Amino acid sequence: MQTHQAKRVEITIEAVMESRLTDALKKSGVTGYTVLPVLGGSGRSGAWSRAGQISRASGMVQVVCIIRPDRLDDLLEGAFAVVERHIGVVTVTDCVVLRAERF
Amino acid sequence: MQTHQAKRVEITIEAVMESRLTDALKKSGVTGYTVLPVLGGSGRSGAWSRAGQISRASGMVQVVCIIRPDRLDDLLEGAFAVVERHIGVVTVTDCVVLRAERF
Amino acid sequence: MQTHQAKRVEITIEAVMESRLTDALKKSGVTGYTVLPVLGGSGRSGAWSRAGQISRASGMVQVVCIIRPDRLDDLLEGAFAVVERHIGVVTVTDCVVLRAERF
Amino acid sequence: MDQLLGLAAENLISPIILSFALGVAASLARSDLSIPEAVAKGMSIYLLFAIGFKGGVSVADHGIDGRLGLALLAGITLSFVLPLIAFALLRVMTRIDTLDAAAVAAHYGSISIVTFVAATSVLESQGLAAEGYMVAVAAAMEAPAILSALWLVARGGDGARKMEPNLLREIMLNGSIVLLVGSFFIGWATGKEGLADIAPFIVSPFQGVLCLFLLDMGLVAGRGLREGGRIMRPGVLAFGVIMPLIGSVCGLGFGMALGLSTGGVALMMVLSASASYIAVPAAMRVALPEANPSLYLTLSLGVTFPFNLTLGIPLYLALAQTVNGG
Amino acid sequence: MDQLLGLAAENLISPIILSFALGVAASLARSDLSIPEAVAKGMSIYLLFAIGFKGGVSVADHGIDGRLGLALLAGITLSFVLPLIAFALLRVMTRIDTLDAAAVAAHYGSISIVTFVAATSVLESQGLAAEGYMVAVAAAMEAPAILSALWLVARGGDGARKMEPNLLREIMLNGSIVLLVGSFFIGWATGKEGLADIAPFIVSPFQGVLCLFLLDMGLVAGRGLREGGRIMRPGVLAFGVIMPLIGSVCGLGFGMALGLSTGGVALMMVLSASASYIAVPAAMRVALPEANPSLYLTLSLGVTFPFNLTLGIPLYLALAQTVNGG
Amino acid sequence: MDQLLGLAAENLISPIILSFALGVAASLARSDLSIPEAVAKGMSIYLLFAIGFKGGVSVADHGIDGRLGLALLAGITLSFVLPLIAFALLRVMTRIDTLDAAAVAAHYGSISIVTFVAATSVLESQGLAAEGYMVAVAAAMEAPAILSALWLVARGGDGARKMEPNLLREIMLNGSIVLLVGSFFIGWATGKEGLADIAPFIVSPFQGVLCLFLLDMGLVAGRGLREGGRIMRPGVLAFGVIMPLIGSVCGLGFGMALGLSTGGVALMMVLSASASYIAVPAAMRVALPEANPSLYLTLSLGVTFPFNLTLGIPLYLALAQTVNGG
Ligand SMILES: Nc1ncnc2c1ncn2[C@@H]1O[C@H](COP(=O)(O)O)[C@@H](O)[C@H]1O
Ligand SMILES: Nc1ncnc2c1ncn2[C@@H]1O[C@H](COP(=O)(O)O)[C@@H](O)[C@H]1O
Ligand SMILES: Nc1ncnc2c1ncn2[C@@H]1O[C@H](COP(=O)(O)O)[C@@H](O)[C@H]1O
Ligand code: NA
Ligand code: NA
Ligand code: NA
Repeated sequence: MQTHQAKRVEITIEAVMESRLTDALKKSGVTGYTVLPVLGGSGRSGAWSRAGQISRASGMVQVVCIIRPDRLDDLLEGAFAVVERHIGVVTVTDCVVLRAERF
Repeated sequence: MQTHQAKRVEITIEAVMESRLTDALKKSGVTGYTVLPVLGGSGRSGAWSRAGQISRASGMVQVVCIIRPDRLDDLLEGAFAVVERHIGVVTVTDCVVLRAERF
Repeated sequence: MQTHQAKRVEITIEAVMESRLTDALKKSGVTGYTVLPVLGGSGRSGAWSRAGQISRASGMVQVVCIIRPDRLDDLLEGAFAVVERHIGVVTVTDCVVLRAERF
Repeated sequence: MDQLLGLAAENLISPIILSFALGVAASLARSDLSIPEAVAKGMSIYLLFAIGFKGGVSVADHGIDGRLGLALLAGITLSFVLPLIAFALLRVMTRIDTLDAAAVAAHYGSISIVTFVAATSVLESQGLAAEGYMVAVAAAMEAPAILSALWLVARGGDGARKMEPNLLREIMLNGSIVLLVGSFFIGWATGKEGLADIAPFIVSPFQGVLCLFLLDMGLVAGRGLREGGRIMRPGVLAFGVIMPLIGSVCGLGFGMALGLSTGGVALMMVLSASASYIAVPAAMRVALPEANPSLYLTLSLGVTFPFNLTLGIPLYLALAQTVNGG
Repeated sequence: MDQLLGLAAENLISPIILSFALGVAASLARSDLSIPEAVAKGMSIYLLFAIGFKGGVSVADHGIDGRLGLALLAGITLSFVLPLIAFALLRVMTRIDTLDAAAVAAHYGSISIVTFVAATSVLESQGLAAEGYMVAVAAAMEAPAILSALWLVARGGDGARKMEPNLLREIMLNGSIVLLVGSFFIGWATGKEGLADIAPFIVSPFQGVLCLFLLDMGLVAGRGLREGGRIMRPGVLAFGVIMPLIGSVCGLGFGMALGLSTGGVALMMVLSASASYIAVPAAMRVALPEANPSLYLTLSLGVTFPFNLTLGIPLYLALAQTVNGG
Repeated sequence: MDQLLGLAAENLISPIILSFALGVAASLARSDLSIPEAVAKGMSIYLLFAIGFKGGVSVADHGIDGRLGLALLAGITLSFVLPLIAFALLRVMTRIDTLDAAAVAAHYGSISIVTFVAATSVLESQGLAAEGYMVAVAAAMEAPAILSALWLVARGGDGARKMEPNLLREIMLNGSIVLLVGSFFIGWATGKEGLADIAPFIVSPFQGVLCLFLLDMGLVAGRGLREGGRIMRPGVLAFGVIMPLIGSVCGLGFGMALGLSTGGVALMMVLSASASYIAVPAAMRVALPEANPSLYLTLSLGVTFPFNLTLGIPLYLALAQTVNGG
């Protein structure tokens, strides 16, 4: 099948920052994104788990964004401005997509 | 450790289509797949979120399928027949796996 | 933006094994990991789904770990000791990260 | 008329309606108030189980009358026919295309069980009884409308489109139909004794659960209005109010012809007037994925549902009382 | 005998059993009806809390009698011994290998708290009292069977297999044991006054919640039967029915020896007859991952659980009444 | 004094407190007992809805008195001022830096609605009435403290830090405030009649739901203590106990000045003494992400919350009774 090069950006960030991040992504020109729930994790700021949480304060989500390679820098700059002061992880992977006209 | 080349196919699709997609995957010869929940997202057809959904109609899931590289074309053809008319995103990434005999 | 090479290891494993796996990861020197919920899946041991599960016995989770490439072998050895006798899938993908000092 | 206004006013300041209004207001104000998906689904399972069970107990109690079969037939007929009316109306009143019109029409042939539940509690507060088997009629009306819509599309020339395999089974055995019918039979089989066992669960707290459920529906409806508001052109909006009125009149006719009690006639009107927002949207995503979900969900959940909940139910009840006596 | 049949029939058409049957039927028919995992877990927490609390209150109320210690000991002994019987039976009746047989055996030594809860409500509807501390016995019986199974495997020559570190602590402190024992002590400490505060939550709606919970268990059991059906060979199936009978007889012996009330004897029988489907499967996945989960889950949840729920409980109760009087 | 001890003892062996203790114990013992996030959130929605609604009904019932406005003003003032006191105290008693101190201070100016709910049920069990509008005061006290904290940080020289856009709207319209205020108005509008409809849902099972909710809070608090225990230096720990006492005295002053009933004064004390663990932590993560969440969450949820729940509430009540009479 006809496939096209793209970048897959995955940003794990606190749930309270989700809408700020997605706003920044939209501003940087992405056409879409997907948000996955996160159950728990561990990092320099310790371990946490979603079980029994009643507060939004300590949960995280993972925002996945597929983009055309030439848009990567804009996206990373926009995302970084949001993520910078916050805990969280940003990874970028090469991938190929079907239906490139969507991105 | 001994690792082997493989392809990681990730398909984000409406929850109502999940069983149709996995049936198609099985028909195309995959030996397994994993389904992840999706909390929300945004694309050409607008933004949505799982909060408060009582209907299955608007939720999405992400189906992940690890396969031997030589099976990729079969899989994509099978998946595409299901995804074609529906909203959703398909990405393919190169990866390596342990225990290749499983795929 | 300044990015750095890294490896993204994704391990899909039974929920009952989660803490054993993350303990092994920590012992192998990882600085963090993220746990994603899994809704269902299918493999050689049949299909399962999270709907209506009252037992922890049959659920799975996906543990994602981003590491510096030179730590990969340690991690895989540690993880493999846990995963070996259990059902589950391990994949490794090349990726780039922001803020490499974190890993 | 006075009585109608009184009933409407009383209805409007009930905890149920105000909870719905709170949900709409919160989401229009972009509050982050939300009810977890699992809890919302849990409450809908509770409501379906309770309403089905109580319907079954009432049939066990009053004996089954010959009208059950006829009422089911009437419901199925309405569900098949109402989409045709809705479709014609949409083509006249709005500019939306065949596909979207058919998808919307399917929603109006089918039913909203929460509207039905809300109507039941208005009836109860008025001391009006209704045939217990009306929940079975509700279940029977869920699916046929989908077939009408698919036929409307097929007829429209898009002949290549064939019925998705499995879709029919999926529709007929969708969770809410199975639960409603199943608990109806359980209630029927166990009768008053069974009810006594579980009444503190399915009867006493029912109204309260309904409040929280409607709070959630308000949140979802408000979100839909916020995002789908732009596509709600005047013609579309008007359809969302006129179609339930037409539906209710059809329901009135069938209910009278069957000789149902006044409560039963009112419920038949409510079923005909209400629009699906669970079973049909899911079926449409499978069968007509190109149809626009914002359109049908916003219309059904954001326009017709609130209309029925606030003004429709008292109106249909008043009409049933006027025409049928009681 | 007549009385037994009457009791069985009455039991069979209760909302509880019919809800379970609805779940099985829905999932065999491949309906998409499902209860969200979080809601199912929430209901199980509710049931454990309520049953533990009520047991504690009953102990506070009737005073503790010297038999509590003996009853705990009896339970622990049964939990250690029953897997040995089950294992031997499996080796005779079926062809499954040592590992699978040990894993299955562990389930039958341990207990199913939902079966216990269902039996309690049958006792209540019959006006039969039972020792409140039976919930503590239930908690004590959860874990020992796992150790027996591990011993059976180790003995089988696979000597290299050493106990997973932490496993013992995990088993002893698994959520359901902690909740059951904890709420038992809370009920004991707060007594009737504590119960009065929360009775409208843990007593009145209990039966209704149990219905929805059993609906979910039916859905899960049905799914298991659909997928694990093939491995249910006749010998295995027969084991799933014979083993609870053997277990119940052992329970009868211990209960009589202890001089428990008729209700207490019946509950001891139910505990011995029932098979775990929460704690033990989780432990087996950690300790014996090569054993086949479809086998033990389908057997425990798809065969023995429904058998006990429908026929077993009335039978054990009738036996206890015959032998113990009352 | 005797009465105080009696009240404290009675409070300590209530199902509510013991459920919390069970949660703490289970998580310190590393049991895997846990309540699904969705269920915990569902229970908190239930509690907010019920407490808001009942407050509104009580206002509808007793009429609104001129003090409502003043009480709201008092609450807002307390919420603005208490963080300044807390901040000063932290700088004196501990070595934590400006940022962390400001973040902690915000929590102590704001309120914990569950502490408020627990106090309400102690009042009820003592037969003491309180002004229904205290729930509105609770809602009004949630947010101002956040602004004080941000001002403390800005003043501290970090001038570049500007208010996050949207944060103010997010804080004012956060889910718990909207639900509390919304259900308060619904209760007010529908009054006793509305309450009669849904009392079996929001009144009778309330205490029981509170038990399970506190079980979950205990689990979360215990987890926090296990992981955040190291940073709980003596000075910090002492602050977690002294600050609520100071807060309660401020609340006492305002309550007396307003001429509230004894119950009302006690609730004002409880609000001032309690520390937020939902709204403020979320706001801090957005506005002051560099502040350490383990510190403020462990302090608020692991130290101050249990202190208030066990000793604080009876103490504040006894004080209110001594000073105010009643
Ligand atoms: N190396 C890593 N791999 C995967 N996820 C990580 C990693 N480090 C941190 N995270 C995630 O990011 C969250 C915050 O990390 P930190 O900022 O290091 O406290 C953690 O709770 C994890 O969910
Ligand atoms: N560029 C993208 N990156 C990640 N997910 C996307 C992207 N575009 C669309 N999606 C996902 O696919 C869903 C449907 O997209 P669409 O068909 O564009 O409306 C969205 O709700 C997202 O969850
Ligand atoms: N090829 C695959 N791709 C993605 N996930 C898989 C694959 N094979 C197995 N899995 C996951 O691993 C679980 C156990 O697989 P197995 O050990 O083959 O039974 C399945 O339920 C899936 O969630
Ligand atoms: Na209709
Ligand atoms: Na047993
Ligand atoms: Na305070």
